Amino acid sequence: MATAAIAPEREDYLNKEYGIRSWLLTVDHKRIALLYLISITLFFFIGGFFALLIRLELLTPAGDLVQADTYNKLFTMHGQVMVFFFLIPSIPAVLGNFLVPIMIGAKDLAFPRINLLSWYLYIAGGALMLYAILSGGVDTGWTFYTPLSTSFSNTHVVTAGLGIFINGFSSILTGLNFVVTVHRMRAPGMTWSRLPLFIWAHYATSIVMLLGTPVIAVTLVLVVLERTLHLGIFDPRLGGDPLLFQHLFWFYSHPAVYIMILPSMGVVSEVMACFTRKRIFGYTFVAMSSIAIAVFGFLVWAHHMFVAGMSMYAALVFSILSYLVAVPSAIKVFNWTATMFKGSISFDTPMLYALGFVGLFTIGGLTGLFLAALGLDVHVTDTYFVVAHFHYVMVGGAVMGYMAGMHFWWPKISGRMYPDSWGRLAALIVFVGFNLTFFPQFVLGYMGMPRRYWDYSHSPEFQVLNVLSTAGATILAVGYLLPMVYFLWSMRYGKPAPANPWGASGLEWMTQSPPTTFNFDETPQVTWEAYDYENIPAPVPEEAFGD
Amino acid sequence: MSEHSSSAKLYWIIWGSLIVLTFVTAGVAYLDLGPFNTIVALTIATCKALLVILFFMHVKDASERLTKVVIISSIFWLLIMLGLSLADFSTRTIGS
Amino acid sequence: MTDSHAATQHGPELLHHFADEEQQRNSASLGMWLFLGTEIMFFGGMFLAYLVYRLNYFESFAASSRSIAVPLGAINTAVLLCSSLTVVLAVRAAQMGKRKLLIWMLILTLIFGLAFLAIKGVEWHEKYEEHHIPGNFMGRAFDVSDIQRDFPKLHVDPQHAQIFFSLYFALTGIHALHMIVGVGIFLWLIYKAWKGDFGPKYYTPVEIGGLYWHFVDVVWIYLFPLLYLIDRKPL
Amino acid sequence: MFESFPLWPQRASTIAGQVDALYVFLVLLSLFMTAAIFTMILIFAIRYRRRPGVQAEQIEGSHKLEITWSIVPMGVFMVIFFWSAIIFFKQRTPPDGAGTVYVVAKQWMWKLQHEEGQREINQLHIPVGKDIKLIMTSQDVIHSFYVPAFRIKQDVLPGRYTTTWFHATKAGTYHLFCAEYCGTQHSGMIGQVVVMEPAEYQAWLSGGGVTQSLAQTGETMFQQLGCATCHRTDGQGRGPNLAGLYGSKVTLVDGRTLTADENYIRESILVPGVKIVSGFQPVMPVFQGLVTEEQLNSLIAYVKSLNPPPSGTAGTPSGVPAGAKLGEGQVQ
Repeated sequence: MATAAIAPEREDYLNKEYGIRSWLLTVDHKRIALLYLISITLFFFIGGFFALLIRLELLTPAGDLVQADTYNKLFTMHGQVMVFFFLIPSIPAVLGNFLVPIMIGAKDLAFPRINLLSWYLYIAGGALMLYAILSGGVDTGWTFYTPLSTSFSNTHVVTAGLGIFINGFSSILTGLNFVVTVHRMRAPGMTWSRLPLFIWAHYATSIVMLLGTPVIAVTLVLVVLERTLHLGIFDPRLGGDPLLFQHLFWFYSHPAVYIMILPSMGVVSEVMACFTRKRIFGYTFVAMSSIAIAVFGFLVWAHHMFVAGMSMYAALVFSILSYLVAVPSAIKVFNWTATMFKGSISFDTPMLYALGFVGLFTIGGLTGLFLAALGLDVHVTDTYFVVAHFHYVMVGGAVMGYMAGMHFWWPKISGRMYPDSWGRLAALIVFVGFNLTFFPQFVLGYMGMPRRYWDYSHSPEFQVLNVLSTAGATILAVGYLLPMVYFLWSMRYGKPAPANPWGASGLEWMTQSPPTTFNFDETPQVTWEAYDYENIPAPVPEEAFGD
Repeated sequence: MSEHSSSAKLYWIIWGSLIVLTFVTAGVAYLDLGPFNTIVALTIATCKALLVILFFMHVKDASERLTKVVIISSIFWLLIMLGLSLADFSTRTIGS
Repeated sequence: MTDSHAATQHGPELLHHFADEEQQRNSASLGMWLFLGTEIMFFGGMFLAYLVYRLNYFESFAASSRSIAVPLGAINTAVLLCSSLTVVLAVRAAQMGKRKLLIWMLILTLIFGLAFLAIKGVEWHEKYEEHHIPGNFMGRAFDVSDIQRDFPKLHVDPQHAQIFFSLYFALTGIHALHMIVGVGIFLWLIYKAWKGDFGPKYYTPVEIGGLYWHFVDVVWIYLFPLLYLIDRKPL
Repeated sequence: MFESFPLWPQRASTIAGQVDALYVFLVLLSLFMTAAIFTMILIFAIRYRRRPGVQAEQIEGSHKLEITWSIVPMGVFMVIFFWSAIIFFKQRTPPDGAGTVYVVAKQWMWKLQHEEGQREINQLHIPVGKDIKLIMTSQDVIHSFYVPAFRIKQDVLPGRYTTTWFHATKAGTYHLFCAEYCGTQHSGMIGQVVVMEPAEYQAWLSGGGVTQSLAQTGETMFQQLGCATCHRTDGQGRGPNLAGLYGSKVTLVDGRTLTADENYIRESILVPGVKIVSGFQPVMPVFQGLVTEEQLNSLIAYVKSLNPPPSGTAGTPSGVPAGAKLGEGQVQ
């Protein structure tokens, strides 16, 4: 097992050219995807490290691990790093960049150089964010609520704000690239109804990136201007209205959660279809529900502000619209479950993560109904209930989807197979650790423990649940470390991957693993419908797996 | 985009009407039209914007349907943001 | 600020990943229109702030807007409209392969753009003189006593006036920033036109640069009435 | 059954029961849906696991099924929406004649002023079985008044009043938390709401060594600041007559009409020029920065006390707190 399996020497995008220039100046969408993979993994572990410190602090009611303002900086930067530098770029920038061109039979994205610029903007934003973290951090909460962020905090709000502002343009340009590529560069025969659902999901995500991100860009510009020049736009003492900031902030930040979850839904649709050997149940409904989520996602933002002092009547409007946006998500979950009916299901690692996604996203979605219910939201908002809800959707949903995607396409990306038994073990650990971490927080939330509390010694009865949660967090951390280990291991020692190890349908499985720089020798002609699994032989088990 | 470039005369006419509309809107502002001042100013501005978009940006003659969809949806999204936010700001004094 | 005229190899050579000319040009224009969509939302955030505060503090907005000269604003709008005309004529010249006309039109656009920025500088300087810059910019504390004196009939609250001027400088400032980027693009277009890169078969960069410029003009078309002509009725 | 391992805080207000009923319904609905999805997945996983020689059967989908599992969730959601909207309306509309407590939130403490004049820090003593309306503002950043036992939460904004109300049903001491992140000691900005039997509350009231009710302090402030010179009760003054102002309809110079609530009175004191009552000149000086939040609360309590007291008790000129019927004993 430990001897390095020698991959047959064949030209592909990895061994085509070597050297730092070939990576830092590449315009090949696959190499840019790998650059993104490395940078977002770095930020994932920074954010994860902050999360562990927070959980350690909450092990005991009294604030005894770190000082109060250090704790405030920890949860602020945990939020900012995870949301802006991991969750939003993760699947679109890594799996999307790698796969969107290949899946539609194109040689590359529509604007390759803008794709590289998008990565450099991400790195510039990330550098500013790291500088803000290292030189003292930010203590305003990831939401930058005013007037705390504009006039009552003396931490690095301007640096972090500019970092996120620049990073916003990275996701705008990624979204722009995807929309133009899907419209303009589909291979002959690849009609809209033959597009893989992964592409539908990324098309919907790009709509949200394009139309939402500029609003937080301008909001952060106004916050930075207000902090430096003492204008009065959001400062009530100078006539401004803090609720205006919250409207502008959440107008982007709620659709941003759909940027995070829609790509994972695309991944799960692909994985579900492949490992049940079946066409996704109700393909058009699942595709249209991605677009519906992206569109309706823009109408519901003020359900984050029900108790913030907005008018009662507007709260009614946003609450009923929030229930409207829950329907497409429910449709997707039902369709995935129905896809398994009469399938021929095998439980490789990607399938385990996909099933985990469906389960946890169901709980995340259902608890969303608690928060959209006005009367209940008054009691549970800003408590650990809402923390548990969004972690179920983001960590249970988006990160599980990301893991499913990484394990499903790793053979195509690296040309190597990873050890599947380790993969399944890690999936199980992540599932158990996740539930142990975040399920107790639902109960904590309804008990009334407010979020962002450094010390809760006034209510020692919360400690039991917090200890469970911290225990879960450590298991989750182990679960996330394992894949990094065996992925790196597989780069060197993994069995060379065949072109189609899972017997999946899709143009990306018809090129070699890893693909050549221009993906296809000649542009493919598509004559089959999406997911025509009756014409694709299931993989013979022993030949497909590494160990 | 436009294979056949329409004659320069059309552009000069459009340009002329834009300049005229500019001085009209500046002039009308000094008249007292009660609540209609803002509405008139905005309609003139929208006419000017349409002239520029349709003729100068070749949206009317050469570009295909997708470009029109992108323009209309961007403007619609702006109206979503303005409209739904106003739902809060305008009704806030009623229910405190 | 970037834009998306990626297909600018020397000469009309087709980029490797496009199937044909048509696909390459349509992609560039679709990319630019999507970028302009994001710009609409970018300015939209400030327009929301403007709308909310104009509804709540109308009189202070009206009085502060009266302190800005309309003639200069109208001339500035006309200058920008002229630059839009020269851009359209430049695109037409490129399509018809008239290289000299193309270069002249691009230079004229540049001159009009710089003229706009100069007039904008004059207006801002005037605001600097009258202490109307919010906060205490370079030691000159914001103060609207002159506006209160000029328009006794309108209730001018210093804080609400400061919000107007904050939005005035934010909107016109970010618009001017977009103008500066536009000037940069047109300098580069002049250089490539002078090198003879554009012709009837390949003029995408001129067209894309033109779209961007027209968009910045359309934003000003709305800024002019919203900032200058809030309420000019005789009091 | 859950005493040692509670699943929800005590129910100590009228609204708590209704919120918990909706919560239990939603928990049951979620358990049912999660169980349904999990068992379906489990059954399909076992029944249709990959076996050699068995091909998957391609199913296109069924519009009928898709329509049903769109309409049915929408219907259930509408039920939840209306149910929760009713509760929300109750939570956001204080009943008339509720006793008032003025809350001033400051970076990392709660300051409370009773109508009878008592002032408290991080403590709120209230009688059981009485509607209490909280009129809250903040001196710096956004805070949030959260009492889990009453199931109420309302952000406290600087620069304006936000209100919430509750009707305590069980005596006891309950947690008071700040629920909106407000800086370093956000987790230290906590307190207690002490709900007492009416008799006990009376003892506490009179034991506090308090001389003046809030309205009386407001009246002295009203005189000191010279408000009385313009706002005369006989209506000849340059300012509008304030008797009966609170809650009445007011028409402004530019024709707009609005009801005079606390926010209107506050804005008219701090920045009078913004809303001038029709028929009056904008001559009132600006008091922004000259009056602290506590003084402002007392002025507003005084203006409210100028209203003819609700029918039943004999009206007396200003000075007697409007909440006279709060406790039988008169506070001297």
